[in-house]
Amino acid sequence: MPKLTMVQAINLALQQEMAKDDRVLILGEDVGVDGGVFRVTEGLQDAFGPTRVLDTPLAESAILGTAIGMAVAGLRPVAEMQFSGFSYLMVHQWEGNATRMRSRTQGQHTCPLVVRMPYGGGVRALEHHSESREAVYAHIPGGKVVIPSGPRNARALLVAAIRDPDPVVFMEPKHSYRSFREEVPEAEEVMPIGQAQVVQPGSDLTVVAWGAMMRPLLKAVEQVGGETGASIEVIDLLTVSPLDSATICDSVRRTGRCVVVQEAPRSFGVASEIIARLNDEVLLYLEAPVKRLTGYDVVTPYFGREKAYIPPLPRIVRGLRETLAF
Amino acid sequence: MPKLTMVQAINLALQQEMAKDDRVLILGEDVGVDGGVFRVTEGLQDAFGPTRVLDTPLAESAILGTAIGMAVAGLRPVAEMQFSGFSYLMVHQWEGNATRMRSRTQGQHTCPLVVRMPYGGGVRALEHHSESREAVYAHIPGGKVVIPSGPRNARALLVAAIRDPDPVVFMEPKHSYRSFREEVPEAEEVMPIGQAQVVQPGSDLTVVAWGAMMRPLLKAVEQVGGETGASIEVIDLLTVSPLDSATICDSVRRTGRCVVVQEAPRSFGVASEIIARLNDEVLLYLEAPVKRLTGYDVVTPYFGREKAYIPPLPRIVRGLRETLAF
Amino acid sequence: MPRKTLAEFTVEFLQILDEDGNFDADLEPDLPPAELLRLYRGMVRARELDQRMLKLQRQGRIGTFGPCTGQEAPSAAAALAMQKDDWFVGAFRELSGRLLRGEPLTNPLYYYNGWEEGNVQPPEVGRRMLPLAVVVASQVPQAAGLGYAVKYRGEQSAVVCFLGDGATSEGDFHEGLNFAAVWQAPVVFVSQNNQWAISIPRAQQTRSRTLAQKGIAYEIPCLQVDGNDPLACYAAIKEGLDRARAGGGPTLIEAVTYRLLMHTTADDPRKYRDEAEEQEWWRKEPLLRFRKYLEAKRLWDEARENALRDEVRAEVDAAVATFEETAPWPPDRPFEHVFARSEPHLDQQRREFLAGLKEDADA
Amino acid sequence: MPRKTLAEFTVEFLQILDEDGNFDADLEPDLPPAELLRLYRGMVRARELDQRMLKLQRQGRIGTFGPCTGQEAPSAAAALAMQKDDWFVGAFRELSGRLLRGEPLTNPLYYYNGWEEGNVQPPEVGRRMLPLAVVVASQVPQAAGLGYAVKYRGEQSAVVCFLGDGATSEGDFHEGLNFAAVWQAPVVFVSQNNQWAISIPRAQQTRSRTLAQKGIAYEIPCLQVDGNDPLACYAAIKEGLDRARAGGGPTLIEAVTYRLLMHTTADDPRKYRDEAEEQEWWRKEPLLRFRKYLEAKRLWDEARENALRDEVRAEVDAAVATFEETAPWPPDRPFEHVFARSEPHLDQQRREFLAGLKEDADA
Ligand SMILES: Cc1ncc(C[n+]2csc(CCOP(=O)(O)OP(=O)(O)O)c2C)c(N)n1
Ligand SMILES: Cc1ncc(C[n+]2csc(CCOP(=O)(O)OP(=O)(O)O)c2C)c(N)n1
Ligand SMILES: [Mg+2]
Ligand SMILES: [Mg+2]
Repeated sequence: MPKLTMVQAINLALQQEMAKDDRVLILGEDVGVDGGVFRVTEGLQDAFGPTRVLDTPLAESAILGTAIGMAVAGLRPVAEMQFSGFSYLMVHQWEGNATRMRSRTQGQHTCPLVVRMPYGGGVRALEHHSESREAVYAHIPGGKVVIPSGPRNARALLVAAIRDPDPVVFMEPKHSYRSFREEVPEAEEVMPIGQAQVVQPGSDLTVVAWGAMMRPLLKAVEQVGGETGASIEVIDLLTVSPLDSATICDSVRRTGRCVVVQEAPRSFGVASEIIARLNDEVLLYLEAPVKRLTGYDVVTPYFGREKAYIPPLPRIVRGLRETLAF
Repeated sequence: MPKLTMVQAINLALQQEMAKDDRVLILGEDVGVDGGVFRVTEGLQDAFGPTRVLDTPLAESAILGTAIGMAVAGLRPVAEMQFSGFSYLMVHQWEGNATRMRSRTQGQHTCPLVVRMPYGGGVRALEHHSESREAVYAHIPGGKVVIPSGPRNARALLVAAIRDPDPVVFMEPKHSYRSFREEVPEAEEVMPIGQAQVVQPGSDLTVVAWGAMMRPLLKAVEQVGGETGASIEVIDLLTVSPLDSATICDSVRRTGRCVVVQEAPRSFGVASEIIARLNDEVLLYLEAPVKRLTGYDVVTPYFGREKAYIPPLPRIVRGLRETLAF
Repeated sequence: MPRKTLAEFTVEFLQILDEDGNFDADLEPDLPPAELLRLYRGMVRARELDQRMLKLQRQGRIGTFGPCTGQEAPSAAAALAMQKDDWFVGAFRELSGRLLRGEPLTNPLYYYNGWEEGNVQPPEVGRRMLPLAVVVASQVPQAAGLGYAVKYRGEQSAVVCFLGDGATSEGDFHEGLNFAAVWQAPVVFVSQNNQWAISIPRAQQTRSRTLAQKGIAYEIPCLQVDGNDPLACYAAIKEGLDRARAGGGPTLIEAVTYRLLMHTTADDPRKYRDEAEEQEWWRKEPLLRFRKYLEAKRLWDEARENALRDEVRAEVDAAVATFEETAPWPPDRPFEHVFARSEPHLDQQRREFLAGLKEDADA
Repeated sequence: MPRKTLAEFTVEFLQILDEDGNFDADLEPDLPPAELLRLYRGMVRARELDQRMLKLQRQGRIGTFGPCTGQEAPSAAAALAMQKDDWFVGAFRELSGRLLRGEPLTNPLYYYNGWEEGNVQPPEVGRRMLPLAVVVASQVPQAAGLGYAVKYRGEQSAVVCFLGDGATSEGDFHEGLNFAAVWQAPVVFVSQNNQWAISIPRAQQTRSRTLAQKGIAYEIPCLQVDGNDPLACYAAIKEGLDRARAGGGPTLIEAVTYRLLMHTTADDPRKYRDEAEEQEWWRKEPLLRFRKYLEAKRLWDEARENALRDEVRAEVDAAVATFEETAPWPPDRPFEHVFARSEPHLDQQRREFLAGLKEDADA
């Protein structure tokens, strides 16, 4: 199996789905000739031509708005927002149309499309290029929010997202775009949307994360597990909405303790919903408060001061220790 | 004291602040000659002229975008979104500019403005006119989200919002616009932003709500209190963000039980954050899971089927009973 | 090197049938009598349903509703000019066009009674029609996307997209027209300039002399037409559709018309405009004018008019009866169409909902 | 009733100084020598800082940065044409104008090193200048709002707002220009058409022959100028500002220029454009051209050029030294400027942050 970066793995998913289904097309800023500012769509315009890989004018609302039209007409557009920080320009098309087309017409029209967007910090980028705001999309009914954590699941989840009959926001942790490789099979692989994955079983503590937070979390788990001998169960959310509470609750029912690591600001984030679900289902099993290790509720700092704001490894380590010791 | 509807009370706040401070101006769709589609700004253009009460073209992003320019230039604009359902068109100006101007320039430029918007259901309105999505704004750092529940606090909080040195989203529960009156003093009254209010003390159960949910909640509390003899503490959030966790946690520390009533869809909403804060601070005092009585995670139904989706009185009653009996 | 002229543009106006029934035989479109009568009938059906819905709303039998009276010409003309496979994308004042495309009279009643079922069309109608667009101008980029899709598929079909005058101020109008132009998408954009966006008069909406000239920004052919003249509307939209099918890309048409009634039933025009202005426009309204034309062509007379009105009123009566006899659809249906397949949390919430339903609904 | 013409529009082009140094004495603006030299010096300072930042970025001493080389004329000319109380609203390629307005050379270094402090200007500069606008076109409605505010206050001041060619596709461009026109706000909008929006060439961005003609949509006077000709830029912006101050409302200027380097240091233009095209534009670049003009006017020569370059390079050296000697500002400063007054949850989070800081920062 070839070892691919996440960028390459996503490219593979796009390429294979396009080869298989000519309803799939790509549109966005610089996705064609340039291959995307992160090179995610590299080579696809050469392979499929400029009518299937569209370099659009600079207008996010129209990128989603036209994709909605295409989807209603039976195509399967994959729209790219150059950065999630510019996706707010299309929120009204998402909230007002993409997520409602099915319910509005009771299924007569549907909106099977994917909006890909790199999100998150840690790459020393300019303002608006480092945010993590998955909670905004997660709260809006009628759409799904998927966040892969590595090359292999990115590929398999994107295939699922493209085939999904409903609109999906696919948020790509840009910090993980090239920072590591994984073996990704050439042959088709699809992972179900809406299912979290237990990536490591354990019995003393449940830790949950998604996207770029998975890597430091796994390191912290290794370190704290080594130090304390604790058996730590690690859950990769993969889909943020609909949230797979069953997997999380089942785990915490066994472990009694839980830490959630989230890059986004703390308040009104995804971690809060996880805590609410635990409250609903397994409150009486909790032996310690669920700990949120998150970004702070400040305006995302410019990169000169960003590093300590995104939960760094030592904070995660401290958090795991504290929760184990509670 | 005159008895005013919420519409009249908000009008009074605007009128008095405009009379006092000529930096205050109003802009939005139909806010001038028409006095607003809900008549909230009625008479203000006559009183202050069309340069202070501006009927703008139909463009939400420019309404906030120009208000940002005005605020930076030292004015105190109060922008109206005709319905919160159309506020998504300006989210990028809110997220990208209004909430960041202060941090971006380290305080050299600031953005003291208010965005008023009627929100919520129960008025048999067309699609997009009934949503409750305060959580979207609450999650974005650098801005405040205020939601009054009655004429008197609406007036006092709006005065505070206009004088606040930072941008405030002021969400008005349109269901409460005219459905009841309260005595509102002619003389200035200001309530602090960021403080929840204990509207009724109690020792057996804490219930929390905001906006239009306060009225059915108070009824339910009366009913269940009467039935069971339980002493129920009622908290009106008033400010959704920054969330006044101290008041809620202090209460639940005493009562051990909590119900949150929320009009918005359940997942990733404000109630989840309240639960997360309780988890952080008072988990060990909880004698029952915190109950969320909320809208469902469906696309807001058209009004023909809306009534049972917004937590109706009987659901609230059941929820209180269940939590007391847990 | 003095200043030199780089580009010149003109904006034209088209009227074929004036308010007194005079018409320009040179410009008159070549429509067979049956089609002319279909057009008239379509406008009359919309007018009658509109007027009835107004009454129903006042009686509390339907909810808030936005009347279309006076604006019957542009979308009816579009429906006539369109082919079966063309996409119809409306804003919210295209009742005549929708009915001519085959929407049942009951649908608007269901819709304005707060039921999504009012958006479900008979399959052959719905397959190429989008539901009302409430988020102003958000349909404009969607229409560009539909246009791209039919072109991508090599279809000969095109798209007609309606919007209001106020809608031209929204960013989505701009972005959608720009995309359509860059893609040379086969879309005819028709802005129904009914002079008002709720209480905002046309002149306060934008400073441009015409709305048509906004097409210049995208190098889109543009034209202003008398929007109460069904013949001019037809000719202009037909020309746009022909251009689109021939690969000539989008067109922008400004149809100058008037919203004779309130914005919606929740609105009171007396707050912001004079009755005199309305009266003036009643003189120019499209049904009267088109009737004169048909009479001049000896296709119409008083007797036929009375027969048509009776027939249409009976149709509307029957639709209202069907509507009022329709049992409300299952209350838990909103759980059904969130996603194609349900999800565990929705199943759970649905059970919760159904368990309390009787008690809750009675409250 | 044939089609009749409703409106006619023309779009003009202005060049005063061509790429070979020829100039039109009739159109030449009446600028005293000291001002001409200030303009040149301003462009040179921007060029030198730009080139230095490129090196610093390559050496990892600052972060991603978007060079302005080749685009020095429009914003420098604006700074010259503006008065002290006018607002300067940039996109992100107005280094020359910012420096001429008084921004210290250190600010861009701080900014591109990821410190908000790079946006803090000396008070007399900052009071009428907005920081870089990264969300493309979002500054356009803000400029209209600033324009409204100065007009509301009865000031004689105006606003100059820059944007790119790509920015004209965003809805915010459209909405902002429309508001400015309706309000007759005193704003001069300058679109720096540098032919590219990252990899998208101007012709793919929009189908209009010019960007200037987009002003027609709002009935805004519009003009295309040679954006590498500082005299034409000055004359056009001055004309716009005069109009604005006289109550004539906004102006749209398209300044035709070229982004000689990469979009940002993260970009590789070889992916999407030929070096030959770049070479052609190097011939037309503004510094060379303006130097020829100054020489023709006997205001400049080789010796003065060398002296200026030496002086500016020393200034840049000093700025870089100051920048590199500046200790990073307190790490917890982001907690300070969320709101005017802190809030309990922020105080608590700040304590949490500071408690772990040493360990976290070392990681
Ligand atoms: C984005 C958005 N903003 C505001 C509204 C509220 N609203 C509904 S219709 C309307 C006026 C529309 O004017 P116009 O486009 O001229 O259409 P008309 O109603 O005259 O047919 C407004 C402001 C809305 N539906 N969508
Ligand atoms: C709203 C938004 N979308 C996308 C981006 C990413 N982006 C940054 S600059 C740019 C191109 C801008 O082109 P243009 O307006 O021509 O300005 P130029 O870079 O050529 O100066 C893009 C797409 C952004 N910053 N903001
Ligand atoms: Mg209108
Ligand atoms: Mg450019």
